Amino acid sequence: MRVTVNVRRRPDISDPQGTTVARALRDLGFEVGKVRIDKEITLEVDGDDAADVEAKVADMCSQLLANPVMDDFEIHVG
Amino acid sequence: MRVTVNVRRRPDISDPQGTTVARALRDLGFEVGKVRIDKEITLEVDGDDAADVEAKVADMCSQLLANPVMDDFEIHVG
Amino acid sequence: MSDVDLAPEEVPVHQALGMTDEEFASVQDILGRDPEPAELAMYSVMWSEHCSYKSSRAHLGRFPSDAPWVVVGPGENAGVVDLGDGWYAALRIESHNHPSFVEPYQGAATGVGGILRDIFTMGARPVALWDQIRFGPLDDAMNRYLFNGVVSGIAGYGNAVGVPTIGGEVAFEECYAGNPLVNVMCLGIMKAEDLVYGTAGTPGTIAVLLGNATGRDGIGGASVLASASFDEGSSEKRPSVQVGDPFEEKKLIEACLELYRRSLVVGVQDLGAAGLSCAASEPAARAGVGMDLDLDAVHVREGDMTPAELLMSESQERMMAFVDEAKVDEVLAVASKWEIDAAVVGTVKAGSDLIVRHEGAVVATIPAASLTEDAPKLHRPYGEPAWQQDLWTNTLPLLQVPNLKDALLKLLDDPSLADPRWAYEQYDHMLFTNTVVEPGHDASMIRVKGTDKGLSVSTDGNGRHCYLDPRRGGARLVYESALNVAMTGARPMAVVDNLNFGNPEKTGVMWQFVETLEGISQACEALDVPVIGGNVSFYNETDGVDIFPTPVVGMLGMADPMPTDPPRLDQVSDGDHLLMFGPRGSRNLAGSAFEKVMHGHIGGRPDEPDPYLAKAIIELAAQLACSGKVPAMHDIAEGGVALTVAEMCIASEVGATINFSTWIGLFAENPNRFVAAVPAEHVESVLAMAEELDVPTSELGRFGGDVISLQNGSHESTEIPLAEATVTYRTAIPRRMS
Amino acid sequence: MSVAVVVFPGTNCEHDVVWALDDLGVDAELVWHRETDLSSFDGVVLPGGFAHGDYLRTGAIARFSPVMAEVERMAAAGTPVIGICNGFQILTEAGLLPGVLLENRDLKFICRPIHVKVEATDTVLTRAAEPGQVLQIPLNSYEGNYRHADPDLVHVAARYCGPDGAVDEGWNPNGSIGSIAAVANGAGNVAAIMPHPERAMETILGSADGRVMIQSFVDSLEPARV
Ligand SMILES: Nc1ncnc2c1ncn2[C@@H]1O[C@H](COP(=O)(O)OP(=O)(O)O)[C@@H](O)[C@H]1O
Ligand SMILES: [Mg+2]
Repeated sequence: MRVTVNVRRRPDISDPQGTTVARALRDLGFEVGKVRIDKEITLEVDGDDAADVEAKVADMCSQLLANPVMDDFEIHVG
Repeated sequence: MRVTVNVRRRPDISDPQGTTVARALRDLGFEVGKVRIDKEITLEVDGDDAADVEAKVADMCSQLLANPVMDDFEIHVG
Repeated sequence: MSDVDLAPEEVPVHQALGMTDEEFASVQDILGRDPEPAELAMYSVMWSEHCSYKSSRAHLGRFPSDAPWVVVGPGENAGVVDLGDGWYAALRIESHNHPSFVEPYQGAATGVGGILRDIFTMGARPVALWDQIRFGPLDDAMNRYLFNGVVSGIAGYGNAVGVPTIGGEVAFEECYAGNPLVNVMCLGIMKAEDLVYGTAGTPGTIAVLLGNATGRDGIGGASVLASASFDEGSSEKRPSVQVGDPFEEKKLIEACLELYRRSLVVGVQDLGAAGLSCAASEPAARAGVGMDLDLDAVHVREGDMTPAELLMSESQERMMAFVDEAKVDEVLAVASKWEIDAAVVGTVKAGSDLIVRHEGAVVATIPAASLTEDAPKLHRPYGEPAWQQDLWTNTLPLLQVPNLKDALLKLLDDPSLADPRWAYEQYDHMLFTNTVVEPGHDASMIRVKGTDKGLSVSTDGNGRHCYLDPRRGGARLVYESALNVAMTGARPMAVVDNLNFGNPEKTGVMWQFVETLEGISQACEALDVPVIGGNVSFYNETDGVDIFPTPVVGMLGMADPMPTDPPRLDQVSDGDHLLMFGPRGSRNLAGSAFEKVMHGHIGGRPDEPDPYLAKAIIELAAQLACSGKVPAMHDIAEGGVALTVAEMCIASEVGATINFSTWIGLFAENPNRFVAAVPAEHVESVLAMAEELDVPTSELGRFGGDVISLQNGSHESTEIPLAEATVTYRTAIPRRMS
Repeated sequence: MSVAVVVFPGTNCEHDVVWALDDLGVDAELVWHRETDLSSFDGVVLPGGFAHGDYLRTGAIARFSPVMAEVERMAAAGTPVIGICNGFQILTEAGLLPGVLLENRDLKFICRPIHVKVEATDTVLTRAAEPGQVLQIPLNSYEGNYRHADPDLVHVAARYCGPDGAVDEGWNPNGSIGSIAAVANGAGNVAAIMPHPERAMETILGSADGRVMIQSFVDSLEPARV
C-alpha cells in the first residue's frame, strides 16, 4: 500500500527556511504572507488492512520519521 | 487564500534521503518498500479567485519553488 | 500570574518559574512590594543557576585571572588577550548539555550560535570553533541518535555560518547516557581598536535590537532547562525548542563587524539565555545607568505575546546595540544593507531603574543592577563523599600479563580513543585558509594572516580521572592541554574552562566542584597561565545519578613566529628514533583507558602531577617543535605509550618497535610525558636540549616496518600488524554508526 | 586586470578567494549581490558558502539576486566566470551550467582533501593544467552530488579520482554521476568546481595543487586570450 505522511513542524516553532523563502518571493514581486516548508514522505508498505498499515506507519513516525519534540504528523493510507 | 504546493523530485532523479530513510526503517525492523521524501510548501496568498491564485503560484513554482530540471509540482488551492 | 503558562494552578508562580521562597522574599525586599508578572519573570530568569552562577560564584574568584597580557578577564561575554602588534584574541566556552538532550540537532546548533555571539559581541571576528561532546556508549541506539544529531547540528550550524570547527573531543562513558555533554568553544581575532564592551553608555544612548524577530522560543529555557535535573516528568516541562538559523547569524556577524569598524556603537550585548531581560539590564548595570525599554517596538514573530514572554524569550540570533542618537540612522542603514531587521527599542536614562513599557503601560520598574548584583550567592555546603576513600583503595589486582595484542587492538577499537574523523570530517575545518594544523593532531593551529603568529588550541576533559580525584584530575587537564599546544610550538597563554557537574545541592558534588577548581587553579598558577573565562553547568544528573565531574579545559597558546613546519603525527619516517621525554617507569593504571576498556574497572588514585616537571616538559616540547629537528611528536595521554605510538604509526603508515620493561608502563597514563620521532642525525642535539631543561629522556625504540612490535627484552615480543591496527582504529566509530 | 568576487548573504569563502587571487597578483574586489553593473571587471567569481542559507534548494534563491542578470550578460559575452562549491550550485540553478547538485550519497557533509583529474583544458579553470593532471584539493560540501540526465553531453573539466588518477566509484566521494567534479559551458568561459582550489594554494595548508586552477582563471583574464 502506498502511504503518504505529512510531517509538519509545530506552528510555534520558528521556521527560518519558510521565512527566507517568503522574503525571496516578495523580492521577486509576489505578494505572499506566511510561507512554511514541510515534508511529505511517501512509503510503500506491505499489508491489506488500512488500519493495520496506518498503525505501523504511526509507529515509524514516532520512532523515526517525525521529531516528537518539534513535529506533528498526519498519515494518509492509499 | 491558503495554497499547498507539493514539490516532488522526478522519479528518475535519485533521492539519497529517501534511500537512507528506507534503510533506517528496515534497520528498525519495519518492512518498507520505496520511500520518497518531498516538500510540502504552504503559502498564504491574497486573492479570491482560485484560478488566479493558482496561476500566480504556478508562476512562483516555475521561477523559484521548483527546479525544472529535477522537480514536478502540484498545486492545491484552499 | 496568568500570562506565563508554565505550571498547574496549585504551585505558586515563583516556584513554577524555578524560584525558591527565599528568593521571592528578597525580590519583595528589593522592590518593597510584590513584583508584577513581568518583573517576576525577569528575576526568575536572571537569578536562575544558569545566568546568575548562584552556586558557583562564591568559588570562581579562586581562579588566577591576571597577567600582563589579559585585556578582559572573566565576567564579560568573552575573555580577551593581547597577542602583540595591535592584535587581540577573544576566547569563550559554553555548554548546551540540556537542550542537546531534548533535541540534539537544534540543541547543539543553537549552542554554536550562542558561543559565536559571545565572541563577536566583543568586537572580534569568530575564526574557529571547537566542540567537546560526551555521550553514553554507542551500543545503545539512543546514544547513537544523540551523537549523530549533535554532530550534524554542529556541522549544520558551523559550516553554514561560515566558521570552521577545527578541533574538539569525543568521549563515551556510561555516566553520560542520560545526560550528554555538549560544550563548544570559539576563538575570535580582532584589531585592538575594535574591542567593544557590553555597556549601555551614558543617558541618551539608544538601544537598537538587531536580528531575528522574537517568538515564544525557549520561554523559561534558562531556568527550567539548565537549572534543573532530568527526571521522569521532564518531558512535560519541555519549553518549545529553539531553532538555529545560521544564515541570520552570518548576516548578523557581518553587520556587527561593520558597525565596529565604522565605530558606530558605544556597546553591544548578545541575547542569549534570559533574552531581553539580560540584554537590557546587564549593560545598564555595568554602566551604572537606567534604561527605558519599549516592548511594543520589539519586532515579533508571533502576535499576542505577553510582556513576560517578550522579556524571557530566548529567540536566537539577536543582538542589542547601544548607539549615540546621532548615529542611529547609520546603524539602521547598515542593518538594512545586510538584510537584517532592526528596531529602536529603548533609551538609556539617568538613574538606575529599568523601566519596561508595553501597550502604553509600565509593566516593570526595577533597579537594573538588582537583576545581576543582587542575585543570590549561595554558600552551599560541601564535603568529601563517603565513597571517595573507598574508590582510592579499590585498585584492580593485576596478576597476569594480558595479551598485549588484544589489549592494544581493544583500545584502538574503543570509540573514545579511536579515530574521531567520522565527526570532524563533517565539519568545515579549513575555511579562511588559516588551518595549519587541522584536527587529528594534539592541538589545532591557525595562522593569523598579516602577522607571523600562530595560535594553537587544545581542549581536554577526562571524567574518569576527575571522578577518582577531582583536584589532581583538574590540574592534569591544564598540563595536558598546555603540553598539547606546545606540540605545535606554541607557549600556553590563557585558559577557559567549562565545569560540567552534577547536582550542587549534594555536598559531594559541591566538593568535587571546589576540588576541581583548586586543581585547575594550582596548575594555572604553576604555568603562569590566567583563566580568562568559563562556564558552569550544574544539574547534570538523571534520576538522581550525577555524571562524573567533567571539567573541560580550553588552552590557547601562541607561537610567534609560527614554526614553518610544525610537527605532525603523520610525518614519521622509517628509521626515525622513538624517544620518550618525561619520567619512566609509570606503574599507575588508576582511571586509565586500559582499566576501563579491558576490565570495566574505574578505581584507584591517579598520580599527582609535578608542576616543575610539567613546566619544563612543556617548554621543551615547544622548543623542539620550533627546532625543525622533530618531524612528529605526540603527548602521552589516554591509552598510555602504546596507544600514543600506535596513533603515530597509523597516521604515518610506518610501524615501530617499542621496548618495555613492565607491561603496565605501556598503558599507564601518568602526566607530563611525550614521545617524538627523531631522525638519527638529530638525536644527539635533541637529547642535549632535554638535558638543558632537566627533562629525563629514554630511547624507547625505532620506527619502521609494517608491524607495531612490543618487545620486553630480547626474548618476548608481540607483533600487531599495522594494517590491522589501522583498520580497527579508523572504523571503530563509523562501524558503530552505520 | 580586476575580478569581481560576488558576495551573497550567506557567502563565506569570499575572503579566501580574494586572498588567493591576491597571491597571484590580481586585484579582486568584493561585490554585493545587489550590484547590477560589473562592466568594469574582467572576470567574475562566485565563491563558496551558503547563499541565502541554502534554504529551499542550494543556489535557488541566489540565482535571482540582482547581480545575476549581469553575470549572465557577461558570461554570454565571453567573460571568464567561475563558480566554486556554492558558486557551482548557483550557476547550475541559473542555467549557466548544465545539471544539478544533490545531497551527497551518504547524506553527510564532507570536508577532506580529495583528488581530481583534469579532463578538458579548454576551460577557464583548467587551461594552465595538463590533461590528466591529478590535483589534491579539499572538498567541502553537503550538496556536491552532480547529476545530469546525459553525462556524455557535459563538458567535463575534472573528475574525482584516486591519488594515482584512477577514476572509479571507489574514489567517488559523493555519488556524482561519472565522478564529475568540475564542468564548463561549451565555450569554456563559464566553469565551476565542487572542491575548493583556493584552499590549496600553499603547502603549509597541505597542498598547493589548487594554484594551477586559480592561475588558469587569471590567465584567462587577459582579453587577448578570451
Ligand atoms: N568532536 C570533535 N570535533 C572536532 N575535532 C575533534 C573532535 N574530537 C576529536 N577531534 C580532534 O581529533 C584529535 C584527537 O583528539 P583527542 O584524542 O581527544 O586528542 P588528545 O588526546 O591529544 O587531546 C584532535 O585534533 C581533536 O581536535
Ligand atoms: Mg594530545
